[in-house]
Amino acid sequence: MLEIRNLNVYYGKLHVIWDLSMTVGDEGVGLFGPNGAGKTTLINTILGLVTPKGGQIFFEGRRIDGLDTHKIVREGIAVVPQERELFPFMSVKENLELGAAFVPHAQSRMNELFNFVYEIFPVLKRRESQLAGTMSGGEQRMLTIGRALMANPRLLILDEPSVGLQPSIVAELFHKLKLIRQNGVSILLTEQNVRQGLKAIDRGYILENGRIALEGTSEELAANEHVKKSYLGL
Amino acid sequence: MKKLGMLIILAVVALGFLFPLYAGPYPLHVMTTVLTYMALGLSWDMMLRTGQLSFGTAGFFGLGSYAALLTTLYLGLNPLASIFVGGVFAAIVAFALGYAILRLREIYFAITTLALAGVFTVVARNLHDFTGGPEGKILPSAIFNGDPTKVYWLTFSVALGSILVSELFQRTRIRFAITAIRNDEITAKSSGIDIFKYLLFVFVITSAIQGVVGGAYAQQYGFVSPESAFSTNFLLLPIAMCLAGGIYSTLGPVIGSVILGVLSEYLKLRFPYGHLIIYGVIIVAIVLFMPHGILGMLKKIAQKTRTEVGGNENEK
Amino acid sequence: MKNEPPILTVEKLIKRFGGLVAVDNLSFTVQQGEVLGVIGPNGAGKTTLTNVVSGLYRPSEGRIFFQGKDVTELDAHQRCRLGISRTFQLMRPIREFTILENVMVSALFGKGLDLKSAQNRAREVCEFVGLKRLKIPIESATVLELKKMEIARALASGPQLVFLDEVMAGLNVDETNEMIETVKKINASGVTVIVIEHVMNVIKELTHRVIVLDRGRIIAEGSYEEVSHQPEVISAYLGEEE
Amino acid sequence: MAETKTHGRHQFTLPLLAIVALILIFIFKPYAVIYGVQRGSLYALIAMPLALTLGIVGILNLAHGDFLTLGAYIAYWIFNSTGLDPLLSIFAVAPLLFVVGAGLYKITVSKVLRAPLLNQLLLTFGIAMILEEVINLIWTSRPRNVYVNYASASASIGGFRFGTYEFSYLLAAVGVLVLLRLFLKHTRLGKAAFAVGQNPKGAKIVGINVEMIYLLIFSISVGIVGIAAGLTLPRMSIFPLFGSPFTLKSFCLAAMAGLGNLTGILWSGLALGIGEALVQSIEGYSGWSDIVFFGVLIAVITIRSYRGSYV
Amino acid sequence: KPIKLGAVLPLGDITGRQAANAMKLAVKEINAAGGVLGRPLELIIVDDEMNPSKGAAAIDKLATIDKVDFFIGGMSSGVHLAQIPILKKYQKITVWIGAASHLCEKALAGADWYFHLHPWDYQQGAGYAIGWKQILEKYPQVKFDRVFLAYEEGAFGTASYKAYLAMLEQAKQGEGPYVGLVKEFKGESFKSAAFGGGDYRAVLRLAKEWNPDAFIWAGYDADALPMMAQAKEIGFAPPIFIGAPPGWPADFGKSPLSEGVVLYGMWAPSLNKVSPVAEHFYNAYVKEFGEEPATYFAPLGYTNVYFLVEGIKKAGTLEKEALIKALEQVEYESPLGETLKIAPSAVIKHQGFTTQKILQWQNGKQEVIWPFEVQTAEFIYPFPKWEGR
Ligand SMILES: Nc1ncnc2c1ncn2[C@@H]1O[C@H](COP(=O)(O)OP(=O)(O)OP(=O)(O)O)[C@@H](O)[C@H]1O
Ligand SMILES: Nc1ncnc2c1ncn2[C@@H]1O[C@H](COP(=O)(O)OP(=O)(O)OP(=O)(O)O)[C@@H](O)[C@H]1O
Ligand SMILES: [Mg+2]
Ligand SMILES: [Mg+2]
Repeated sequence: MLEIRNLNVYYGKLHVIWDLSMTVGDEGVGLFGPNGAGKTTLINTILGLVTPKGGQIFFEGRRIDGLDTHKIVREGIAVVPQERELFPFMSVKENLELGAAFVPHAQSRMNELFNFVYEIFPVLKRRESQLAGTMSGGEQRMLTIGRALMANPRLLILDEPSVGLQPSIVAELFHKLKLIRQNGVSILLTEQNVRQGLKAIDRGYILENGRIALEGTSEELAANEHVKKSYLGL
Repeated sequence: MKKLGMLIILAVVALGFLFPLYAGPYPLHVMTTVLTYMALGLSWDMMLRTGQLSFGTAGFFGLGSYAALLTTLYLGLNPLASIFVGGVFAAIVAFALGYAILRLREIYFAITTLALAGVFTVVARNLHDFTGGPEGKILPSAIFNGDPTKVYWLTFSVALGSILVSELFQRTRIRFAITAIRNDEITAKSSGIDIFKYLLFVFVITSAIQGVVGGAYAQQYGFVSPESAFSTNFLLLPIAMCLAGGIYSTLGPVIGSVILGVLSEYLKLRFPYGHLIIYGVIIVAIVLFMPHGILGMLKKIAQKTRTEVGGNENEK
Repeated sequence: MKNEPPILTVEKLIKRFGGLVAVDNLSFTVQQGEVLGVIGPNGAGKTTLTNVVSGLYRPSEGRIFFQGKDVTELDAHQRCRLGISRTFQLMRPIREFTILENVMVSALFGKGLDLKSAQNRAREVCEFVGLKRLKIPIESATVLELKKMEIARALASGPQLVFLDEVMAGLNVDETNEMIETVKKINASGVTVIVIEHVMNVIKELTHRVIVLDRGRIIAEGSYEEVSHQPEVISAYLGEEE
Repeated sequence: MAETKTHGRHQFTLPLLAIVALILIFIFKPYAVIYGVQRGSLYALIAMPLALTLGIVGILNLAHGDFLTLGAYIAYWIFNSTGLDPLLSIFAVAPLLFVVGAGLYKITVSKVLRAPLLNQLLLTFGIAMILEEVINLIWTSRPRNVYVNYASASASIGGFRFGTYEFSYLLAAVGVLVLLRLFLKHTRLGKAAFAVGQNPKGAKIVGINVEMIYLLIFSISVGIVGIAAGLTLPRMSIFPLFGSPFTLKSFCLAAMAGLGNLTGILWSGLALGIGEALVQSIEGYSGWSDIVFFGVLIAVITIRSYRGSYV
Repeated sequence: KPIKLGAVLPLGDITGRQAANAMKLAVKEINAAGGVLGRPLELIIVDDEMNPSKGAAAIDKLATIDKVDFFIGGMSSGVHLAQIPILKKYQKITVWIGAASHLCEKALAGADWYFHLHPWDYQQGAGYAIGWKQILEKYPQVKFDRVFLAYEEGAFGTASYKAYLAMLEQAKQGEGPYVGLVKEFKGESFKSAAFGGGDYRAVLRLAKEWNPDAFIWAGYDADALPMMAQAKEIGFAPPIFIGAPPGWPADFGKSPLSEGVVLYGMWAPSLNKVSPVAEHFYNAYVKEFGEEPATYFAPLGYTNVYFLVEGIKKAGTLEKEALIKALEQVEYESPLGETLKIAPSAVIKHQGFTTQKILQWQNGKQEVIWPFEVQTAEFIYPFPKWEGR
């Protein structure tokens, strides 16, 4: 579904992603790593928000690096960005609507998608008309996730979605992600809460200093000593 | 390195100060105008550093003009002293208005300052007996009897003063306060900065500078009228010069005013018809090709050469 | 500890946003030197409480006393200078400044130091929280560095009371542990700390006492062990699993 | 809940007060109301597109009024070379200005959007200068006019005799307002424009072509100015600086209405227009009319800031 | 070695541009005829951009860089006020065709090297009085008792309002040109279209209610046609409708609303019919530049050069004292339809023209009504009704 080949990304002179190759098939893939490893940068590059210096990115066989972000998104990739990127002066409902409005295969299913999102995050339904900018930190996070789900994506990218969510909702979120996964949506997930994250994915990469340090199924990763020590705190 | 910098600065100041000795009246005159815009530009930039886009420059300039000229006219005040009065008057008005308008932000602040300048103009135009109405008032003679050298030195001192104030803003805690306010007022507040106090302070200081510049200008020609004192030239040109030179710095407005000021004069002589078109094109080109102003571009070049020089040293 | 007068007293605090009551008639005290945890569901009013106490919002009703002094009418910068400081859940660095300069701002104005001493203090505080790259621009700082910077800024003003609003959200295990140690050190230096977190480990490790908020009201109070077993807390907040 | 209530009360009291004031003015100075409404609508018509670019593209367009000048000269040129009625020429001028806007956007504006804010100020300052001077070079500073007899037509109702032409400004302003609102509120593109105005990056992420929206909004704005240009030509003299005072007026209206509030611009325009006309009609004090304009503006902006100061 | 003339004009404005053209024309003609004192003329023009400090710097530039022998040119009073201190510094012979404000005159008191060709603002007012008195004699049906003045609120309009007030005050004392002419006077200001105004209906309504014999508006060329259109709109057609802008818009004559409008000016193309110099100038200008001279600053600019050259010829030297003497004696038959002679004004010693002409738009053209020596058409009175226009 998504294939990245020999990707190199720089910020000015700073080399952030080093010759990285990875794939996301019809599965859930985790991307773990310490702060500053380059996870967000990688996601931004996939989305065309950052231009790579070298390498290729394919989505469903089509090359997408070099395309404008909006085109990539319309191809069927939705994202939950780390920095939220909501429309602060629009209502919750409008924010959600916009998630679907510009994606061809989501527009027609708007109602259905609304119900789906409201079911996961009932608070969004209750706050339909509140301005997004006035929501609490966690509520905004939910809204961001909801907005991405509204796009009815084939690949859902989530950049640390659990940050700021209350424990019960985190658990539920990963549970729901698993269901979404089972409905045929591929998932690329970065997460600091590795323990929970592993539950929602099939396979994962450990990204350190812009390079892939480790790769394996979620079971393999959970059993790996390095992962245990640095990421699970065991 | 630092000493060398100091020396260069001193040399430039000395060169500027001694300009009348080696330049003829015409360059002198052009430079006097440039210095006027330089001081205005600096004052505008200082306000901008707090994040507040002010369109009141011409307004306070005009207030200063009127205050200076009228005190000389009616009270017989010494012209030099009257220029000071111009600054004080502008500062007082700014202080009083500041309480009402400094809670405004962004375009609301900008437009309100613009509107205030409009109010000043209407008042100046309609108080016929006191201000001379639309025709304005004229003094029997210009300051220093129009001696261009002394007028230059006067304007030079005003500009130099503005530079010093601007540097003071850059080198003291004021810089931290106003940069923080510009970036994020909530963070600034929470870090203990009294936002209103600083805004008021900067507003009053910059208005005072504008008032002094206005006073000096009025005395230079011994004449004041609403059209000349509140002309949008004194609003838009300094802004353009600052933006072209590079904002949030002392050097930017200085460079911008000198380059654009001299350039416009040169173009005028070179192309009597349509020189303003070329001027406009150059301004557009500056925006497109030097997004951080002339200063930003110079810095970039300097950085490049420095690393190249550094590289050579390493090779040795 | 119990005999000393409380450092913070909140009395019948109400904060409304239009029809929504974010903080609902809240009263509690914080003792000098304690680490208080504030937890509760998303939207419970934790950040709003922080905003009201630190002076960013005026309360709709109620009073706030800090070290026995009524500070309800004071502005945020005045409260900062008195010794209340806070971090921001949605981080708000000053983008044009380096990390060090960001921290200096609060040393300069919160603590009222001159440039030189402010710089020294900022360096000290940065070192204290474990910041290494002090002169980098904000855009190249990592989330961890930004979080640390938030803490450093809160400390540089020399506070008596700090609110740490989700400073450990989004950190991995190692980083969280490091941060917990930092907070312990802060507390050990005599600063009263109010921790807001959704990561229960942190709450468990750090706090002496926990307040659980829901819809702006306290639904439980006590040690972490106590509250975490209360059914209301489990159903409203923790969920079945933990 | 409480908020919506107080909000609702404000929403009724203000217009109510305004209507009472209007009736009073109408009784004492009926012509001031007519003239004020006519002029005010023109202000609003020209200010709306400016507010649109300001709110969505984030550009403080100092060349706004000069597009009006340009449009008027194009209409003038069309009139002189083909004899086409200036009102009909709107159908050519508005699309032409739309294209001009698009071209300028592509060549210049799009390049500044990524640069530091305020650079657009300098850019549009330069553009304004070029436009003014090119027009001056081609047509000289000498004013031009187009005479059509309907522009000075008048009607009488019960002893009132008033000009009818300038009501076209009101029609156009209301028309443009309604269309813009329909566009912004009820079309996908309009919503996208809203979103882009608030968070361009977020807009990209949801699949909005931000560049295209900017281009569209900027060009539409310039195009609307073309409508105003065609409407004013039969009624006003045009000269190279003809449009530039409208730039300032438009900023004022946009600020008075509050960013993003197009309907407010119409109200503000009418209020200021009537205020101006009122003072103009007071014998011996007409010179003070500008002070009403600025005074009302300052008052509204500051009062609003007090109301919204604490959350 | 050429004799150098340094001109300062606003080249971006039609007045300045055409004045500059006319000066070039005059210099070309004179040089073609062999120059003056055997030396060619050289004309150096600097744009003042209508900006006081630029205008002042231009004088410095001409004096020190170009080392000109004389200063000529001029338009705006505001610019000139800034130039006067500089001119005083050099004390070169200066012949000025612009700057009508009495404030300039005041600032020039005692400057004997200064020659001002354009009538001062107060002189214009006085001149009209003379004209109207003669018209009243010739056309007894004309009435000029109640006069309403609508003036633009800037310096230009206000100056003429104040001038009227002062002269009417004088007249009450039984002095000055207005004795016995205007019995009642009323003035009201408006905002000129040139500065973003352009709504005259309030003023026009006031005037209509007051019902004057003559209605005068003192504004700019941009006000001309909208003023007529709005007068028509409210149905205001006074017996005499006078416009007193410094210039007229390009298309004014094409509009039927222009018919019968009286105007004040120093020159009109119709003078060609009665003045050979005017005709020569007009044809030469059109031939040289492919456009019509549209403002009276064109013939004034032409006059500016010729006047100076006549003086030099008469003096036979460039020596200042002698030349001043010579200029005082010059009688130049100008394309403005009158002979230019220097005489003292209220303040300065060397004033040229003192009156403007009274003209009238007829069939899209400006016809001279007064002075009768150069009259080109009969006076249409009263102002034709609006119906059918
Ligand atoms: N705009 C930028 N300019 C310069 N450097 C940047 C920029 N954005 C990120 N970096 C640097 O690139 C590196 C990778 O950052 P990135 O945000 O991709 O990491 P991450 O793995 O997502 O970490 P986090 O957990 O903090 O989100 C970091 O060292 C950061 O300092
Ligand atoms: N300015 C505002 N206008 C309207 N409602 C607001 C505003 N600020 C906060 N709220 C609402 O008040 C409630 C409390 O918000 P607050 O940010 O205090 O929650 P929180 O406890 O910090 O939640 P989180 O854990 O998600 O950060 C939320 O429901 C939020 O939507
Ligand atoms: Mg990241
Ligand atoms: Mg919160």
